[in-house]
Amino acid sequence: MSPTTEVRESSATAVHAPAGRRFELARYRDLSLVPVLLVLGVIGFIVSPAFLTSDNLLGVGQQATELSVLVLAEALILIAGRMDLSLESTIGVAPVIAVWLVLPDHGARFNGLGLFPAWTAIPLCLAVGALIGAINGFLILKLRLNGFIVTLGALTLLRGLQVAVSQGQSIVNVPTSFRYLGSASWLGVPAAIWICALLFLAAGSALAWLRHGRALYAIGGNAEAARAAGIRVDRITWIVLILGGLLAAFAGILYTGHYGSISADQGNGWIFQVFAATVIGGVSLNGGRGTLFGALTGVLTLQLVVNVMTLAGVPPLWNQFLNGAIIIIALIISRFASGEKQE
Amino acid sequence: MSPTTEVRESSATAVHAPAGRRFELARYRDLSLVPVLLVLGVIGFIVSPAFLTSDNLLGVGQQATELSVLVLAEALILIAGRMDLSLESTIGVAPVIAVWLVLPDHGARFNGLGLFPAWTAIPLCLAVGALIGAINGFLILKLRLNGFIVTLGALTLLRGLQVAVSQGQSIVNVPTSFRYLGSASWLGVPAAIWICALLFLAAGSALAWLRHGRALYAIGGNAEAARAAGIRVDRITWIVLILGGLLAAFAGILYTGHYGSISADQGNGWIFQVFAATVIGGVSLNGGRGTLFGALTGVLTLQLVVNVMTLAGVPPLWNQFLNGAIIIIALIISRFASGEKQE
Amino acid sequence: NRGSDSTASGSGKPAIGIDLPRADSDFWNSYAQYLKQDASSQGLNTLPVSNSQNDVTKLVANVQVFQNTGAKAVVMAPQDTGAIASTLDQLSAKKIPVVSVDTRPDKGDVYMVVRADNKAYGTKACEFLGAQLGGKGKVAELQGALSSINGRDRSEAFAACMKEKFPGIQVIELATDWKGDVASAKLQSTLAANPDLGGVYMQAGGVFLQPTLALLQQKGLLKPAGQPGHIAIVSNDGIPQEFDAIRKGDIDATISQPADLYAKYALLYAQAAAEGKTFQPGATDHQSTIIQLPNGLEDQLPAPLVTKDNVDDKSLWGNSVGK
Amino acid sequence: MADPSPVRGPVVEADAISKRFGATVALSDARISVAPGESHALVGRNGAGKSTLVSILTGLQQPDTGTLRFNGEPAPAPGDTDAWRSRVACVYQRSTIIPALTVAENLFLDRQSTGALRPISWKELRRRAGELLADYGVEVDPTARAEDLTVEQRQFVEIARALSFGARFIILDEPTAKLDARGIEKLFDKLRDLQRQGVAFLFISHHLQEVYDLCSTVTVYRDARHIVTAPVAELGQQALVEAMTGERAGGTEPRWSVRGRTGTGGDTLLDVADLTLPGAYQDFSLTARAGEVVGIAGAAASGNVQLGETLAGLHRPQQGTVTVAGSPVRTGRVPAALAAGIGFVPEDRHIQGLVPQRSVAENATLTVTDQLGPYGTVLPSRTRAFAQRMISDLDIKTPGPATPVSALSGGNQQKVVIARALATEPHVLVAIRPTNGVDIKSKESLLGTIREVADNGRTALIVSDELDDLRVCDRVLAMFHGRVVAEFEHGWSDEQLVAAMEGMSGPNDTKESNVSHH
Ligand SMILES: Nc1ncnc2c1ncn2[C@@H]1O[C@H](COP(=O)(O)OP(=O)(O)OP(=O)(O)O)[C@@H](O)[C@H]1O
Ligand SMILES: Nc1ncnc2c1ncn2[C@@H]1O[C@H](COP(=O)(O)OP(=O)(O)OP(=O)(O)O)[C@@H](O)[C@H]1O
Ligand SMILES: [Mg+2]
Ligand SMILES: [Mg+2]
Repeated sequence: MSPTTEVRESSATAVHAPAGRRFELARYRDLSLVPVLLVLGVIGFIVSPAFLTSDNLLGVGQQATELSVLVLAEALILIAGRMDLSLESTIGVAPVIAVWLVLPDHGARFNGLGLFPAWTAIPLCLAVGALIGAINGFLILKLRLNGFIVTLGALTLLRGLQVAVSQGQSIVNVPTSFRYLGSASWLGVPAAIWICALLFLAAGSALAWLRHGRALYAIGGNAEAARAAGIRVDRITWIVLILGGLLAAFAGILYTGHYGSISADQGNGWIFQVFAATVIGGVSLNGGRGTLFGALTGVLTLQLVVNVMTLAGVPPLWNQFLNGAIIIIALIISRFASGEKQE
Repeated sequence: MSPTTEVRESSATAVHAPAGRRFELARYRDLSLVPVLLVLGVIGFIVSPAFLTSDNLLGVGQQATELSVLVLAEALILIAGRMDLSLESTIGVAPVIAVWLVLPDHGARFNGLGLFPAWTAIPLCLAVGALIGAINGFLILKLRLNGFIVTLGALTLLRGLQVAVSQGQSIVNVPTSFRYLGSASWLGVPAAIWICALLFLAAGSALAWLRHGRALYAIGGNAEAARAAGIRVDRITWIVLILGGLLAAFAGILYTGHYGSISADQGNGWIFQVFAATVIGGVSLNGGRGTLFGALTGVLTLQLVVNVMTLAGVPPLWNQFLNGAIIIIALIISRFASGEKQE
Repeated sequence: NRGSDSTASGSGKPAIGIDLPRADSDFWNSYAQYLKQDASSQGLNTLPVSNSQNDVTKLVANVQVFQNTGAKAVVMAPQDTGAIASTLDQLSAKKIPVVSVDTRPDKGDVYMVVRADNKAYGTKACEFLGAQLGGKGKVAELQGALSSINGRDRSEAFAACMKEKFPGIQVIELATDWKGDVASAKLQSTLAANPDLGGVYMQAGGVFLQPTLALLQQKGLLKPAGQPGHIAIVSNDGIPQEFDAIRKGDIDATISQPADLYAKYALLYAQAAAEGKTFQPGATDHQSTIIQLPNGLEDQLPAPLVTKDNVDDKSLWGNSVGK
Repeated sequence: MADPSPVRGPVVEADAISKRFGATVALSDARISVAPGESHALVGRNGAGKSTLVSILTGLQQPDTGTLRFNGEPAPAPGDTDAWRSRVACVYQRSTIIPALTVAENLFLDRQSTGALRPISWKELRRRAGELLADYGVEVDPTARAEDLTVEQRQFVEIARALSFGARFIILDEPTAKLDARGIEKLFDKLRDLQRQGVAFLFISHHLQEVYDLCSTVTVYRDARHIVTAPVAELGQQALVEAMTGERAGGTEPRWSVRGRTGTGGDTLLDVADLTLPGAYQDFSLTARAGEVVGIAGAAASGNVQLGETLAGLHRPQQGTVTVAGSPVRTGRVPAALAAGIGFVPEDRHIQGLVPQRSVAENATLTVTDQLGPYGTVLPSRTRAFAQRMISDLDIKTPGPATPVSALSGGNQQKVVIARALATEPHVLVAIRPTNGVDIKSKESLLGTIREVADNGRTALIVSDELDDLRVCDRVLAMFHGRVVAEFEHGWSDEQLVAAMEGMSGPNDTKESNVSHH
């Protein structure tokens, strides 16, 4: 109940020294979860000597890969000022459709249509993801429907589509090419970790050093102004939504390889985690702010929490409670570490 | 001197008459789902003669009660420009805690603490709901945390709390007073329907004709302007959040009576439906727009869809797909019926 | 440096990692309690029990922790039978045997599957209901989630048996996503359209029992068994609430899914596995048979049909739990 | 004045342009032609279609009909932003600053690097930004985030950006609305500099004096139509106003008359003592009587706006008291200020003034919902009646009380804000820049309204840096860096007041009496 407005306090102080300091702080906003990660590391180290083994840490890393690809997609979309809830269904439905198009139409527990050769499974899966993004983009940008509800509808619809196509089964007999990326190891480290790191690096660099990457911040910050500056707002937004669908489909490929089958509820309920990770990592829900590095720390925080809780042997009944509590605590720390209100 | 004034949507008035007409249209925005309801009614009538029986319609009505109380709560919160995702957990955890405080500490399958007499179960439950709303309000308004993520964290935390307190069980031995409202019938119509109608009527009237109700629209529409006009923005927002928690707890009471026990995942996953119903009913996610009548039509639409699909015998595999499709279709209809972009 | 704290609860026995599939259902909580009792009464060395909240990715993460903390055997209940495949491969590469409870993984080596046959549940329910209705009428089936293997097995067996043995009975399938309120809503619609509904098959008593009883009560359709207008109800799980309902005549039967035996034999096989024992297909000493699977063995535990006649049988786990 | 070195026709020539938004006609058969090197003014009342023309000339929107040529060539294709930018640069009326980005990036948005695939060199960008800003004498750190800048600094960033494209034709849509006197001077110096280099301007402003100061040709629009184009020298101020309003101006004298301090002998209504808000203003004291209009003049960082907001209860001062009609007011609370009888017209109607999607009636009665029915109810009939009275009292042009306020023109929106402030029948009306962005006709009537408040035995405070606003005041306090530096009686000269606002305590003029309270 603050009676006094806090509007434009800063505009009263016309000086640049404080502006400079504000800026320094703001740069560290992306690092605000680093202390949380350190604390988790220390706790992990205390509760179990197994924590700091490369086995354990690589395990945590690989478990984080699929979620982090989704978080990458959502972070890009959020930075551009939009939202996509349907990613959590795309991660499941895109592989199912691809495999359904590819698998032979007889002889196995799950039969497909056999329309395409097996090696096309990955490109098809990515294409399906991109198509989903494109359709969402059409509904949001052309028909001007509310993006939150469109993608919420899409979330339900696509999950339904997956159930309908797969008849609710997990699909085990997927083509080997489809399974490779999620299960291979390169130089002793899961391939998925390398790929994820590469994706974050590439996208992070694009956001930091390329004009079209910077355009996302401009669009998310003030779409009208971006348009006035000559940025093709709708086109770029559309591309970002398509890219989001594509990344989600790619996460689906990693998931399939990692867990050995296309599971019937692959990604179900993940969108909450995706949002939690992205936002505690410092990406703004209102667009135009945040970095991929921050988002990555968000994923790692959530994943480490699960790991540490398991190592510590938290009573199963209290698992979920602690999960929620930690989201809120991380949010509080990130708010005070960055010193910024989150509205 | 707004640094980032957004584009204003509504049209302007070089010529006066057209603006008048636009405005008339805008008033019907709340009615934009009425054609959808009519179409559903016709389809229902065609697919089954049982559709238009009072048995069936009262059944649909009663099934809608708990969801519609949550929608009422969410609509109030959205109109005031906020969001609360944790309502879906409040509906479960508030009854569990109340019953746990009340039930005797021995002799039954689920033992409580026996701290209070049985008749206090309802007041306790409402108090717990209000307390949850108050805590959310504290985190959002005092600590200035992002409301979406705070209540997302609370959603997980509260569900976890329910699991921990109830030890994952459904609680069957609830006090009879607690079960009455959800199971009784008054004048041949389930009591819950009467109560819901009354709640919507009361809240709708308050929004239309009471100072503090009208203030919600001002706060949601432009909180700064409301503050400058002497409205106690934070206090009223806080009250609305508390009221939201209280209503969710009340929905929990109706639910318990209706389904005969406090089930372990009471309300789990409902928040998607709550948002879908509220937004296709014309309440804006950005605050300041929408009516409770519209929100009610949103709930009824979703509920009738399920009813008609069941009566039509839609293959279970396609149920979820159709559910999603119908959300999107209703959204499109509501967008073109109201003629307004939804952003 | 594996196994550094594997002797936490001591006695030099090999460490067993146990993952619970979920904490929010009566059945699985009973299972968890039996596990705890049995483990401590037998002085087993269990790692901290984890809970994968019905999410296979959490299960995999937890299993990885078991691996890293020196588990010599793992007990799990993968609710997603496909997505556990690569984890099973990994465990078998590390020579850690797996006991899978309740579900049979589609792929990957398992030491032993401990479960009752879900197809048998469906068939038993069908046979009982068909007999009750005399081979004609309408039956509503409250299914689980379509993506659940157990639910699907029950549905398929129920449908197949009805088609074959009781072609005169019309089955109305209602998908509920294991949600009581959805079940209630759909059952209500179905009752409006089919006032002559003669029976209900609930695939999970823990979820559907109370909502169904409350609905029938409200509609005045809850007549004790034997009276005209009684709707025959067969449930599944064997939790105490179902037994109460059978005693009162509200429902007719349930299939007791043996939570106690699940826990008991899961631990027994895990311990045996860790000690390097092996088993052969064939009859066992506890009224069950071990059968050979492509990827391991399966001990098919008995899942008795419980009716008014045997509801007070002390050996049913639902009669001994919780009190 | 202009040096028409005819290259290939006018830098821009728009003909028969029409544009509708739904049923609203924004432009109807309008035209404009700007010769090379010419500085061309475009004036018209609020909603005349000026900004719409701007968005068409800059390629943001396409006209429904009409032709557009640059330097005699057809306009580029709609999506070809690079081609548009090479022909025309623009300072838009709405801010196009992106708050979360740095100043440097805002300056070079979408041209941070030379190619889409070439990485941005941030060091280089900072250097260029620093140079550009130094060119305008704006002392801003290029790495500061734009949201941390003052409104004026932000406006200069916009201006610097637009001018830095090197276009030969530049549009400025009300660029001075957000600048104080010194800022305007700085801008004009720069523009004259560019003028000398042969750059052509299209300049939009509601300050007609600026038109006369800067421009050689003027075009008037009214009701979406082109009315007249003429050299400014041939069009007197009165004729210009007539062309804008379509009415014969009733003489140059405004409707109101200012009596000066001596003419007001009423009781003391407002007494402010030693008010201090750290970082904004210090030790402010003031006594105002019934019937008096007091001006609080001051440039951007003078603290006068914060002072006004403090009186309205938006800030809690560190020390000092406010007394209205003899009773002390609890500071820092809007409801307390309202109850004590302080009415408030906020600085920016878009931010603090209006709830855009709600109706005129609702906005106008937002402060008095407690008076519109018994037991906390708000009766629609009374709301409508109340609003209807306000609409006729203040002459608000709206189809009806139920129209959403966002559908009104800027001037009429501002009147709704004033209606809201007057609804409580305040003893003291605090109005911050009450005529901001409002056309000359509306400005006159708004100021008349404020004058009327005082004439009816109440007090008004006008917080502004616009001399036109301050002319209705019986006396004016000038603030600089948070302190009152001078007080002027009615009849001050522009130069003195401007000098005082800029902190130069001017030559000892008889009318200046240094900080004399009571
Ligand atoms: N995007 C839009 N949608 C609908 N109507 C619009 C839009 N833009 C402008 N208008 C209408 O077009 C007319 C002209 O508006 P414009 O902004 O061009 O006026 P203006 O001359 O710039 O006014 P001002 O002096 O207040 O800036 C107005 O009546 C306005 O309501
Ligand atoms: N995108 C738009 N859609 C609908 N109406 C608009 C739009 N943009 C502007 N208008 C309307 O155009 C009119 C003038 O717009 P403009 O933005 O120029 O306001 P204004 O009168 O100049 O006020 P200000 O100076 O505060 O911006 C107003 O009635 C406004 O509501
Ligand atoms: Mg304009
Ligand atoms: Mg304007």
